[in-house]
Amino acid sequence: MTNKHLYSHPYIPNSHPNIKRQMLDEIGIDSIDELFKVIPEELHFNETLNLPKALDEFRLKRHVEAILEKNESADDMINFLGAGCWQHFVPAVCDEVNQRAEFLNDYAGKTYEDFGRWQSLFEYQSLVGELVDMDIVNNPMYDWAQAAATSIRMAGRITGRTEFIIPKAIHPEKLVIIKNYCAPHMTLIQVDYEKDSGQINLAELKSKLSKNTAAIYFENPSFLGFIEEQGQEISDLAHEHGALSVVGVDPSSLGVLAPPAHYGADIVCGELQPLGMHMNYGGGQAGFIATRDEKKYVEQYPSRMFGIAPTIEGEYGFGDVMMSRTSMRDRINGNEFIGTMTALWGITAGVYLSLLGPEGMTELGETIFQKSKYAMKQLSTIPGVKAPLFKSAHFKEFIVDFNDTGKTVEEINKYLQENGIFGGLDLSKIFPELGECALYCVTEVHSKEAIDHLVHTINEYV
Amino acid sequence: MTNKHLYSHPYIPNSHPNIKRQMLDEIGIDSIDELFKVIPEELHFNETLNLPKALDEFRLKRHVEAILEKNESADDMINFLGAGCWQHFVPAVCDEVNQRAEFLNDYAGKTYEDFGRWQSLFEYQSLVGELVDMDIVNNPMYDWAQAAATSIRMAGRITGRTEFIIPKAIHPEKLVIIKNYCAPHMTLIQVDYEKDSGQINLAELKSKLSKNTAAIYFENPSFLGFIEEQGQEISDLAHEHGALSVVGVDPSSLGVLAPPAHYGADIVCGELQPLGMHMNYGGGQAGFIATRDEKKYVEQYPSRMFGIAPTIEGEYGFGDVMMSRTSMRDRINGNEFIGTMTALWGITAGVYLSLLGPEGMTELGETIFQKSKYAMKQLSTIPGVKAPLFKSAHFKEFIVDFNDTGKTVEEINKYLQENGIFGGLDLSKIFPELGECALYCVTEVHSKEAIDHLVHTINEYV
Amino acid sequence: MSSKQPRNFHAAKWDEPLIFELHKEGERGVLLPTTEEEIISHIGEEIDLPEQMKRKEKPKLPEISQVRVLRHYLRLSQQTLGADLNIDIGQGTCTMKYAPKVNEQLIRTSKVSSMHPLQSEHTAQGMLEIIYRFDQMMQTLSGMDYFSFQPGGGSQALYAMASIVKAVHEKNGEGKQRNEIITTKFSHPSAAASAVLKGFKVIILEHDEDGLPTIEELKSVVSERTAGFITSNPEDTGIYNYKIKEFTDIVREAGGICYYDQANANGTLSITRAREAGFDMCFFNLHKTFGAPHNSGGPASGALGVIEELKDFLPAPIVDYDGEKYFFNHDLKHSIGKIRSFHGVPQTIVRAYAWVRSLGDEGIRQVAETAVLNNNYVYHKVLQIKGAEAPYIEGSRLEQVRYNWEKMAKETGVTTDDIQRRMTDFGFHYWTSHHPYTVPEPVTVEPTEAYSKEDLDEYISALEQISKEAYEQPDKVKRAPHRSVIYQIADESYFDDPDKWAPTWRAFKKKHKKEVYKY
Amino acid sequence: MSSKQPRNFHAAKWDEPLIFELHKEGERGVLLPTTEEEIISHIGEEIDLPEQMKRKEKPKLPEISQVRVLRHYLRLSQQTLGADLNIDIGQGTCTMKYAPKVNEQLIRTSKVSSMHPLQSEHTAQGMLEIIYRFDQMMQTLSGMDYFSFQPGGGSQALYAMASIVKAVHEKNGEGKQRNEIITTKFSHPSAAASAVLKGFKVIILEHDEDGLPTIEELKSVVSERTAGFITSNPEDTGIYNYKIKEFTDIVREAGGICYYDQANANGTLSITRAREAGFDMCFFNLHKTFGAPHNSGGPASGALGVIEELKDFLPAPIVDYDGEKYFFNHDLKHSIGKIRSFHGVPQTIVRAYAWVRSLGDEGIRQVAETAVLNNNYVYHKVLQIKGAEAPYIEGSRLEQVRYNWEKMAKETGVTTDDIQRRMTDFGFHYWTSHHPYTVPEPVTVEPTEAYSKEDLDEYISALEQISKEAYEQPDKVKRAPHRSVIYQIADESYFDDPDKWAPTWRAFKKKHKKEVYKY
Ligand SMILES: Cc1ncc(COP(=O)(O)O)c(C=O)c1O
Ligand SMILES: Cc1ncc(COP(=O)(O)O)c(C=O)c1O
Repeated sequence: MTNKHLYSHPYIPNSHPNIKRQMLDEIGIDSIDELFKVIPEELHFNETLNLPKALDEFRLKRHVEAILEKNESADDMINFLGAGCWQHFVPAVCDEVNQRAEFLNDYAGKTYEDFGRWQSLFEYQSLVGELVDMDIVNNPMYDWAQAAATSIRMAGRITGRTEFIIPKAIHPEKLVIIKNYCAPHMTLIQVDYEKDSGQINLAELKSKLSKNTAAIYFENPSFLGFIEEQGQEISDLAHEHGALSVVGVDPSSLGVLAPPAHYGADIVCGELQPLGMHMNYGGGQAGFIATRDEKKYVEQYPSRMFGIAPTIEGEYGFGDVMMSRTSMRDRINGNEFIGTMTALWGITAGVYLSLLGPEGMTELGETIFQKSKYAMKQLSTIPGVKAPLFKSAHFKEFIVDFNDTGKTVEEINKYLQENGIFGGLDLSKIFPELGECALYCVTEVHSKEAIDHLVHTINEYV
Repeated sequence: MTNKHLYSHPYIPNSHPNIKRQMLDEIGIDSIDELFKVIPEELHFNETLNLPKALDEFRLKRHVEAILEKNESADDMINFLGAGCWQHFVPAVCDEVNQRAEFLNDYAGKTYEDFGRWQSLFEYQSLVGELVDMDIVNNPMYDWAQAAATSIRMAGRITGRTEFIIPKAIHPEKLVIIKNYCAPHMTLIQVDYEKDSGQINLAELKSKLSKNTAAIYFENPSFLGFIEEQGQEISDLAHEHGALSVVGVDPSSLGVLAPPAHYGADIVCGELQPLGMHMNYGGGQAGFIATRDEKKYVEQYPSRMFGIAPTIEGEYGFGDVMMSRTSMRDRINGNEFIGTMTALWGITAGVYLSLLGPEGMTELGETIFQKSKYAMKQLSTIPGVKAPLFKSAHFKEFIVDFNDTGKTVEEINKYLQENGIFGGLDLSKIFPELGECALYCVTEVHSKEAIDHLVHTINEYV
Repeated sequence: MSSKQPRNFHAAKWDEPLIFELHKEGERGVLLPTTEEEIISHIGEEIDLPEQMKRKEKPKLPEISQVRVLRHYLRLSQQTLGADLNIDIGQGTCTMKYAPKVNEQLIRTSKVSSMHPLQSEHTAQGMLEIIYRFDQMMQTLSGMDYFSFQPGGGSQALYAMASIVKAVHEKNGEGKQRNEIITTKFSHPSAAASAVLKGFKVIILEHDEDGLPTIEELKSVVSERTAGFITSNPEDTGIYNYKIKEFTDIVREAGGICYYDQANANGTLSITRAREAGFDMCFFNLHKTFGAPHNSGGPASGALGVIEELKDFLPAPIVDYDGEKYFFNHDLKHSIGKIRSFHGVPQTIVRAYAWVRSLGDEGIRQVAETAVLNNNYVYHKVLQIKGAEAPYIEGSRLEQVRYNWEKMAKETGVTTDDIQRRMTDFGFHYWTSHHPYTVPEPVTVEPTEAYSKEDLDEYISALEQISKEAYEQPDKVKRAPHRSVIYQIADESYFDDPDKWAPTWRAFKKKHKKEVYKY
Repeated sequence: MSSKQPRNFHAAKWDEPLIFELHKEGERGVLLPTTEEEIISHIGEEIDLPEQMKRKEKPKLPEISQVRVLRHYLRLSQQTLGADLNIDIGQGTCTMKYAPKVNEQLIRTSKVSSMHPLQSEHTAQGMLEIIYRFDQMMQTLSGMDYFSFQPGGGSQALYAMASIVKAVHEKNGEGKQRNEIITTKFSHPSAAASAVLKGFKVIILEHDEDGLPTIEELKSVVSERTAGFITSNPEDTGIYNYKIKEFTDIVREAGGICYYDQANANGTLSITRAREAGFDMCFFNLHKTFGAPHNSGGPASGALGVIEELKDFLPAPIVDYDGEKYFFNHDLKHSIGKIRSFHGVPQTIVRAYAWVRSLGDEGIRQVAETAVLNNNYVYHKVLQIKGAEAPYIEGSRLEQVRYNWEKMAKETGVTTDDIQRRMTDFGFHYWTSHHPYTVPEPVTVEPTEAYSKEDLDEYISALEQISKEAYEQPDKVKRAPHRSVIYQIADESYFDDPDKWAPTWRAFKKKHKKEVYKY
């Protein structure tokens, strides 16, 4: 006879009937059903759920692995997709730290119980502060898009104005997220980019700035990979009109690119994913905001922000800075809302920046710059192919113009995929004015060999 | 200009020249070379090592992964190889615990610093004690082979005798390890097994037992998968001749098989690998020994053994039991030798046994028994194929007899491999008397589907 | 009295400096895959960025060896009371339960971690299949018809739902008119806050002496201006609103949309569903109810479900299946558009899928039953502790209870915040309540299915001991913690005074003399 | 005086019961993949084992839920001072260094963990390639010609070498005659013990006042009975024996085989090699010198190298390459056969290979230089501490030093064992010496390349403070630890008295009343 012993589910210790009985007795009731009596009969769900049959751990693992096996990952292929989620080198120590049971399953305790989380996030804020050269940084947010939207709303609250300006060279999906988030209180106004350089059309910008303008928001590097060189001019223009200059950055560029604070930015935001997060099909995103240390800025953040204070024994302790400004303290008048954001990615970004340090961040920027430059140069040797499309300096991403090849990006990407390559993002639908163009991303993970293989494969096809 | 900053290797903080200089100054010497002056000039290695160029972490990962990619693992295939290293389900919690930085990189501290390691290993000993129903268990050893050899040497020391008897149905490599380890002080005598059943030939055994016999060592299940049913008779015979009964076990059987102590064993040993260790190409092996709690046994162990004792506050503390018997205390007269053994696998086996508990171990035994029985039955439906070879009860492993198929095991295994299957171990070389036979292993990880696929594929070929 | 005693605990205390204080010039934490020489010789060394856009000084990050960075963060991790380490029933409303380790193994593969969100559907069939299958499970569990997994947490799901409410009324030409969202006192702050963000006026229903909102008040505020109604049920008090169907009927009849906060659905899983209670939308927090890790506070996932009629308003795309392959369905006519980048937090969907697969019908029911039993056991015991009360109706609690210590505070001067710190000394979390404290001196305890009777007894025993201390030696409680990583913070004004606050090391160095601190 | 202060440490203290005390009937830690119904219906339910071989009662293992087992072991892990968490220079002779995390990632793949040792070479080319490549590195670093990776640790390598010595002389017909192995006082206990195991008589050379064995004594014991000579260099004292070549010459001339214990080769890597020093064999501990983790004490790996002439004696098989594929070479005519199952501990070979690949020529040299510099820095500082001395010659230390506190013990009564416990209060390891204590009141400090100057200063500062305490308040040291997981063990006789000892819970329950303990 095989074992027919009754036991509780491994995840639910008290699911054993004997234990239940004992507890019911202590409470003094007959059955668990009594506890559910408060739910009206007609609301009881009496059908069967028909969920798939429960799997033991081994079968579960085999089952899920078999499904996931159908994926082709960026490790299986050579990947040139970027567009807001980028393949970077993730130091093993980042994984080690964020996989620690303590951090993985921590949540909302105070500095006394969850001290390490508080210190890590304070350090994270401090490290990002150095990277962007600003004194105030918040706890991490959902993603860059939300960080940008919040930055704009902050500008709205600070200036008391309702319009914000964004150049057209932005990820259209990010633009949608921002618009959604800023509506109905704030209105988007777009300015065009210069056709040859991608740079903001300053004349148009000037014409659209007004006493209603709360902020002009632009990114560096831009979504299309070029460097917006007129950072100072744009900030100056904003300031002349009483508006704020809000700049979004990819932090992997900040070893070589000037932090926006150096060209007049008042609010800086960006995406943390490059700082030690695996792409996770988009699950590695996290946003940040940084400003100067002025009350009028600090009081407009919706986010938690961890500050430092001494204990009675002179140790470091941590706490929430100006919690009163958040929705957790005032759900009606607090700034926007907060909930579970992306703390683990903040901790991880802190580990990453600690590991790389000033030299690593500098090298990272240089390497990405050099490798992407090399890729552009080599791609341009292919007849009919031009990279970059824009006459500007680029970082990490750039547009490859296939218009003269007679092939569509879709066709090219299909061929590349058959040859083990994820080609760049097809821009033909989201930037139709560019025709058959694709946005390529080259980072420190791309070897010369990989780039040469790309060039070779495209050359073969076009 | 790219970054040319000088920095130390990430693993070697003080490798920076400035730091070195500072330390040399403190010591009061000019150069590191001075510290090596004690090495005679002619012994200095002045050539270049010509090791391959250092790789950064990312390239290292890519490099090693590319090499390892050439492996086909038992996860890629359906695996029926066992023979001392078995594919079992490894609960994720086992991995989580043995990958904890604290355990992974701990070593040799005392109970005060390394308390958790001591408690875990004490618990490991205690859990194995329950499984084999004996009071004394040691810290884990290199592997079953060494545990068996040491058990035999212990028997030699306890009885003051020099011969040991082993039945021929044993892994020949294990036999070599045992012989090597027992030489020159102890002499191996072998007894044959019954041709039809695999059971020890009791008559021959009797004839070989003498006043020189220190121990008879046999395994249950045997290397060839059958159950040695005459456990009590063998033990009795040993005892009648003043020898000890030493039994080796696969602990995955002990939910259903009687522990050897129940049929007269004096010393029990075995392999821990099934209890939560991945196969690791053989790197998951670890051995154990268990005995009754008698001084004459305890004093003959070479191994460390963690005992429990109260602290001044009534807490649990731990320490080495009778360290004086070990080579660490007396390198000449201590028992055998000890060094770094397999502590992490001991901790892991403890986690495994805690997770499975009595019900899990029972189910495990039943499941293996049933699935292997099913496999034997189905294999026997193939014309010319017979399983098991021996008329005995079997557990987990069994011989498949291909002699009547006209095909060699080598040919069959080649075909299986081409079809995604690692066939059983070819016995034709190591047990030539059996002709074309193979040792198959079926555990709880084998689904009906996998077994059916094996049967189908062999059927196709023979 | 509980038979258990609180344990003789002391937190790991490493006295670890801030990461910046570990700086040593010349140390390096990791080497990067830098540019190959062949590339340099091809393109030259020059980083030819426009001069004004070049960074002039390197960022003042610390330089630290790898082993030291690791040691730092491992020490900090030990100083963090993660749910795996403690009996985490004290973080009420957070649904702290076991996040199975096998599920972590499932996502630590390049087949999840190295997936790019924009790669072709064809190469991401595994991800899409799991999302699709999970979607179907969510449908069964809620009675909703379609799910979006874009929201990166419950609050973002609330925000998405408020956006849908807005979009629906706008589409119906009632956008201007229907500008009020009704919610309850005990709903999560994000419910009101996200509605405010979307431009709604928020009406908060008071509760009656039973702790529940009243039909009368609801009726008095419902009107042609009503855009929607958002509530959880049970709310943070743990009290189930048995009139919920009446609530939703009234709102729906008035043309409002009802949406349901099921962040913590432990008490109702498979017992009662959103659909039958008359909701048009709901969301589940996968990082709470569905056993995915809380990740120190995200990334997380708020799975958002809607009834058929609202499908077209969902954030696009959703995952669909044509019988052969899985694909992104962008064809949602009135979609509110995107609310979060890419596809939400897919690794957490895989985890939640695995969690449900490990339970099945029977297991899911056990989750709810056991969570509710555990909670009622604790409820029964806590009420026997001197100074402890549970406001509002007696009983009717499902998965959690908000207690209060008002009596004790009055009698001893020991407040809930004091108890909070003292619980630290026993290795426990203790969460009071959202602000403002509607319940005075509150604490919210949510003993999920993951804890045994012994675990619950241990937690209760710590409360008992503290109650005893409060009445006998209140100072011991007021001066807590005594056995934590640090002692009490000396001056809370560091967090609210602009001249003192310092959310970065650089701000701190500007404002404070180093001597304030130990290091 | 060091500028550092020891840190204000307290160990995590969870007051955790024994695993058996967590037993609760009916709980379950994990579910297994049990037999399919279809199989049962095919073969029946019966477990038809011979009756006498059936287990009658289930093993008395505890029944515990998964989350509780996990919590138990995670708590125990926090109570374990792993090398990643502390400045682990106090475990002399153990070569505690950074085991890089990336190397752990490399082996946590089914391409390593799920490899069966008996699968065909053809399907294991990746494993074999790494072993082969690593073999070549080992050759360069030692000057030896062939390597075996079968030994699962240094002691097993010593055992294998003693076996080879035996086999060589047996082959030469001198097996009976050459039955003496010479070693030194400061060699590892396993050097002598493994030789004894192989039937050798062991001769231990005394040391002179410099701490080194003498040529004179060696000459006096070398004879036609000499089978071999085994030493490390430097030995545990850290003192390099500069006459080593003379030693090996003398032994080899007498027909003996010289083998070299390079378990801790940190001080000599790339500086000087076994071959040039006249050794026929050597081994390296990959879990020490080569950055692989110590695994709480194994599994480990002792990489055993020999010169060409001894190749045929190696444990078979070794890995070879025919220009196209890697294979197992079993063709070793005089092989001592197997000494460990299968292929040793391959996952540790992968780690060690990765470690060397991350360093290259220059990095390896930095390891040795920095380890020696660090050690001499500590040596310089410790000698300034009141009560601390380093016996034998001044200087000449490479990678470690054995100090003594004899003076302090005499002056204060505080012994090295007291200091050991007190170091715990500062979060440090402290290893005295092998027994018997040749150096009185010893401590062995081995500051590998993995620690910074600040780290070393912190360790030294703790020794300084304890020295101060010993002279000013010796009781504080003698009653230590004060800030550890537990207090001092009350009665050490529990470990040596057969009536008290209990290496299992069941033995404990038989011998001791439960009341002795707290739980
Ligand atoms: C009832 C309820 N609703 C909403 C939320 C917000 O969810 P999140 O924290 O994921 O944003 C929470 C979180 O605690 C909650 O408890
Ligand atoms: C010099 C020396 N030799 C040999 C050994 C034994 O090695 P293992 O512990 O791997 O058995 C050690 C271990 O500490 C050692 O230090």
